[in-house]
Amino acid sequence: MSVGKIFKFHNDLDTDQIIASQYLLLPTIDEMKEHAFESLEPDFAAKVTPGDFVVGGENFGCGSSREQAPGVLKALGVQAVVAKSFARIFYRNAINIGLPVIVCRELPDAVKTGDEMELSLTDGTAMANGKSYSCTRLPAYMQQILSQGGLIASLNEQAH
Amino acid sequence: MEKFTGKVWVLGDDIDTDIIIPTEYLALKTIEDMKQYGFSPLRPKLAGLIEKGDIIVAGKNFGCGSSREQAPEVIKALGIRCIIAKSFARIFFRNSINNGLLLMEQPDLFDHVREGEEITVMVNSHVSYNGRNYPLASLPENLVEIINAGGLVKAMRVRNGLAG
Amino acid sequence: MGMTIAEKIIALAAGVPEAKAGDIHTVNLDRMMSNDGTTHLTVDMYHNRLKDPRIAEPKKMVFIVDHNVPSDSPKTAAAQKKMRDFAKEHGIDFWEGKGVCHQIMMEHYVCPGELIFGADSHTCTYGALGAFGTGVGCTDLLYGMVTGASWVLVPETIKFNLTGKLREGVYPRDLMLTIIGNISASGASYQVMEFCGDGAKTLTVDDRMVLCNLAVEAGAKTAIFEADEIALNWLKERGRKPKAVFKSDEDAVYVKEYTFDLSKIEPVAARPDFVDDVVPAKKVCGVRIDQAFLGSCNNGRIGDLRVGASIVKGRKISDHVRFLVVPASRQVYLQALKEGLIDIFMESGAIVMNPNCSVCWGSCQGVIGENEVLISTGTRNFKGRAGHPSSKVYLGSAATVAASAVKGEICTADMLQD
Amino acid sequence: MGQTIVEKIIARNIGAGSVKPGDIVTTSVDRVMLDDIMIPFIADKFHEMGFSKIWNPHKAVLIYDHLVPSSQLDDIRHYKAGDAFALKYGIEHVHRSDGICHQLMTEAGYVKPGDVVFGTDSHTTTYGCVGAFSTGIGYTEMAAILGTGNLWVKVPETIKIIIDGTLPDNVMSKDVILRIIGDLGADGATYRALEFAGAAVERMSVSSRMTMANMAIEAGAKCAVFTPDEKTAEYCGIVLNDFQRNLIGDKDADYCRILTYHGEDFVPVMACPSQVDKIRKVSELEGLPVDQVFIGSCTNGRLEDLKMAAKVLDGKSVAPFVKLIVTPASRKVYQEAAACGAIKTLVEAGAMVTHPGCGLCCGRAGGILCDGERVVATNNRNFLGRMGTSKVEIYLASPAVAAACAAAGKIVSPI
Repeated sequence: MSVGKIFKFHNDLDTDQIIASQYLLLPTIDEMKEHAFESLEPDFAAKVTPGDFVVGGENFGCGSSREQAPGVLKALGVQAVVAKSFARIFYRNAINIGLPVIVCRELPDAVKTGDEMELSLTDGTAMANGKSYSCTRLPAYMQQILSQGGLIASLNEQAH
Repeated sequence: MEKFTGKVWVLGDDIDTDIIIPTEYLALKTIEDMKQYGFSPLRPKLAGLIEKGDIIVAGKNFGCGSSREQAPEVIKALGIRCIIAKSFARIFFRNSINNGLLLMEQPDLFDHVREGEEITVMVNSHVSYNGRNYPLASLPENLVEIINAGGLVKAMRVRNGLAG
Repeated sequence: MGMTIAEKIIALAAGVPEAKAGDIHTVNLDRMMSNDGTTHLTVDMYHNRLKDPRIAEPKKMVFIVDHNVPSDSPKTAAAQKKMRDFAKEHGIDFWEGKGVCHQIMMEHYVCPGELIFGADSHTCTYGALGAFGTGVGCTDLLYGMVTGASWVLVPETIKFNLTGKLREGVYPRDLMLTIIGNISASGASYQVMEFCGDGAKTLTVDDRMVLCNLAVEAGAKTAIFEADEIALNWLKERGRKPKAVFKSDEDAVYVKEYTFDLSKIEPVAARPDFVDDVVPAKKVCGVRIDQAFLGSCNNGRIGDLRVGASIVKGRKISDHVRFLVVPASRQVYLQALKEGLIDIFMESGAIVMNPNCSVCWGSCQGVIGENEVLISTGTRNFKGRAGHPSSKVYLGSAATVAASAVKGEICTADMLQD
Repeated sequence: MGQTIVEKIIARNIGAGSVKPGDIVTTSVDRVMLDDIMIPFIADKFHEMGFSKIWNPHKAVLIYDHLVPSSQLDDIRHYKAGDAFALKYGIEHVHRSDGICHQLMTEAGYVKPGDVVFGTDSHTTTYGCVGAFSTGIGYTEMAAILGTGNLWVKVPETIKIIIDGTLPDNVMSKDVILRIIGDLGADGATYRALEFAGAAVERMSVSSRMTMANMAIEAGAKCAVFTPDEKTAEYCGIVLNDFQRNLIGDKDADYCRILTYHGEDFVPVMACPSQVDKIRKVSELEGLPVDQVFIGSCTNGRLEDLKMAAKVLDGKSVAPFVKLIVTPASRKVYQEAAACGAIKTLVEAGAMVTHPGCGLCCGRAGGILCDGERVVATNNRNFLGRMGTSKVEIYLASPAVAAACAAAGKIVSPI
């Protein structure tokens, strides 16, 4: 995988901050994505480039079940979300739509917004600021969904 | 006597205030914020096309509907020099005069003029278009006073001893 | 080895004799609920991304329009229309403007022993009846709709042993906020919160809903009570029968145990912007408020309205406060109407809306402005949740919210003077 | 020579023996109504004009209704602007969530027969239901009134509309005014006053008259007036004085036009998209599917309207997949409708009953629709895009027709 910029967020980062309720009923994810992280980083959508990373602390993505949250990050080209821990619905949703979510205990405290990092999903390692960090590997079942490109892709596989 | 020439936008009968500026935009902070939505229910692109000095020609009952003064203000902010219609709804008429937006009634021009062409207006006298003159009536005296003062706000400022 | 209630429900749904924490099972879903927060996306994916679009069992599906009701924009209306048209075409149960989805599910569908997915995080509410309800995203919901099944990672269970009884003026909401403040917003991540003990017996089904509903605010996958006599009577009154009634085995494995003495619980409030920033309500008294909200799937039931009405009766809402009262469902509304509560709220100067999510979800109805403060019985107080990013939300009980609406600043009910 | 009602009101107001159409006179204003959409603009203009006090704060009424409950962040800015203005200049009559401005102005006793009243909303014509001269103005003129207490008016010509006989049971005053607007045209009464009289009008409740006065603006009228009678006195909680009792259009008054209708000739009608004067009989429109029904507004959100809707829907259900939204006109209406059981009947039938306010009628929230949807509504305007996109079809009707359509899921005549 390639090198990307880091956007770092706080502990207990909730889904309302990723995408606020008032945008959820917009017709498409593409229309919503402009508003990602609006309350915290109004320029996020303009600044993020495909391949960048979102890094969080504990309990990333807590709150609602809105799949629009991982959806807008994927639509903006975020390569992966790396956090110390994830809220479960966000985690599940991200895998279901094929957005890698990586648990890494040490990296988040060692990086800041603007730093660069690199991630290897197969090795389960991340590199940032010249240091290597090991990440928790996904259970095989989830790994499979992710590698198929998400849940719909796996559903369409079954339709063969 | 005032004389000017401008490009014409032709609108129909009963152009209501919800068409001129829909309610959903009325609570925007300024007229400048609102003006891009002018005429959007009827002609979404119109606001972007109007240029300073253009003239609206319309049919009967222009400005019917609500008392929203944002309607004439939006039209004025879009750069419209004046509106010539077969007739105007009364609240809109008052609001326009109070804001110094010139309105004139003319019964025949609407049936002949084509959008995009130019007309020349001689205020209180006539409109010239395609070689023909269409007569214009004079405004009542009390309205001329408000217009001469530069609108109601300025008239009140003078009354209150402030610079107009 | 023994199993917890949650493990038993999953085992039954998976058709296996035993399920234990950490296993991944394919389960048959008993029901799926989807609301207007995401259904338009599910419908789009159904039409545009599936090779073989089909619905396993339309009768398992329930669609509920509750988030933006009545609709506030053409875009909202279009999203809801998409949902309505799909329900009509496929024979899916469809509710619109009849209440908050979880309240409707509890009133009309949920049965003990069922495994239910809802495309809303507060689906964990259904544990109040001994069902396993959990929130999922719209892709998961779509998968479930197409196949009738899904995968579940069997969660560990935390035991919450409740003892004693809540004192007068202290409510289940105070209890649950206290628990969340105690274990933190991620204190039950991926886990089940199982409530049991003598204290649990003092709680009605409505009370239990308050506890289960907020479990997701501690990160839990779900929360659950044993379907005891109280739950089964409640179910019977509504003409439904359980799928299965489970108790946790004596030797079931719990990852952790907590004990909470209900008699020691005090009125509390969660401060902005985190649900686990819980302090005694007295500590935030005096904060000037602009709006108060009594409603939501957490606290918009008849008991909550009774508490609120008893406080505002004969009083007037403070001039500078907008007090929104939004019953959780049509049933709740009609009961409140019958008991004269609606009239009490109207007389006090409150704004009484039709049943819906209202400002709890914070997108349109009752949205609050720059630097404004809301005290709410809703589920969340995240930054900007109720409107402007600079606005603040405090969470409190129905009593605290109603008292604050009268006083114009946060206060507890006992501080109101006539 | 005789005088019309409006001429009598204006003449008395300016202390003249008589006035005639076309006269331009300066009135002393008895009451003004300021609404939430316009208040920030009024305040700005007031300050720009250099005023430092309101001529008589007691005569100003500030009402939040279009933006209640809030649905966008901008709404809050309007509340704050209103609160600040009221505090600074001593406006005591402030209603923050009590209902629609035009309902409150008469219901709460701010307007009496014979008054001259202006409001920053076009449906200010409503107060003619109690025999007041009232009309809508812009925010600049409102600012000028607040500073001076005066406003110039051109005395309007009057069109007299006589409705004799009795209306059929399934006809409401809404059907009457819609038909009249259809006959006059959307500009048929521009600059003019409408004066209603006749046996059918005398039999009408004040509420029914409000519906008609309210919609006069849809024919372009400056105002619409009814002669105050005992019903008016009771509604206003007053005993009529000689002047008020005498607000009758004289036989020899100079009317620019007189229309006479027979009550028995009226049938349920609708205004079709997207002009209020595009009137068709309901019987000619039957069968058109309906997605939503709205019962409410300053036109038809009163107790008798809700009772009528409840009567039609009693024991019935709103058709599947159809939304029925009921927005009472005021807090008082809501409470009375709850007390008499109308709210219960409506909710049991499947209605969503919202808090009193302008709701869907003003198009900011309260049930906005999308492309391809059709709504039957009891309010006053069906303009293009008023309730959502330009591709929403709005049919205006009486509460009886609207309720029947909700139950049927399509356009039908009330029984």
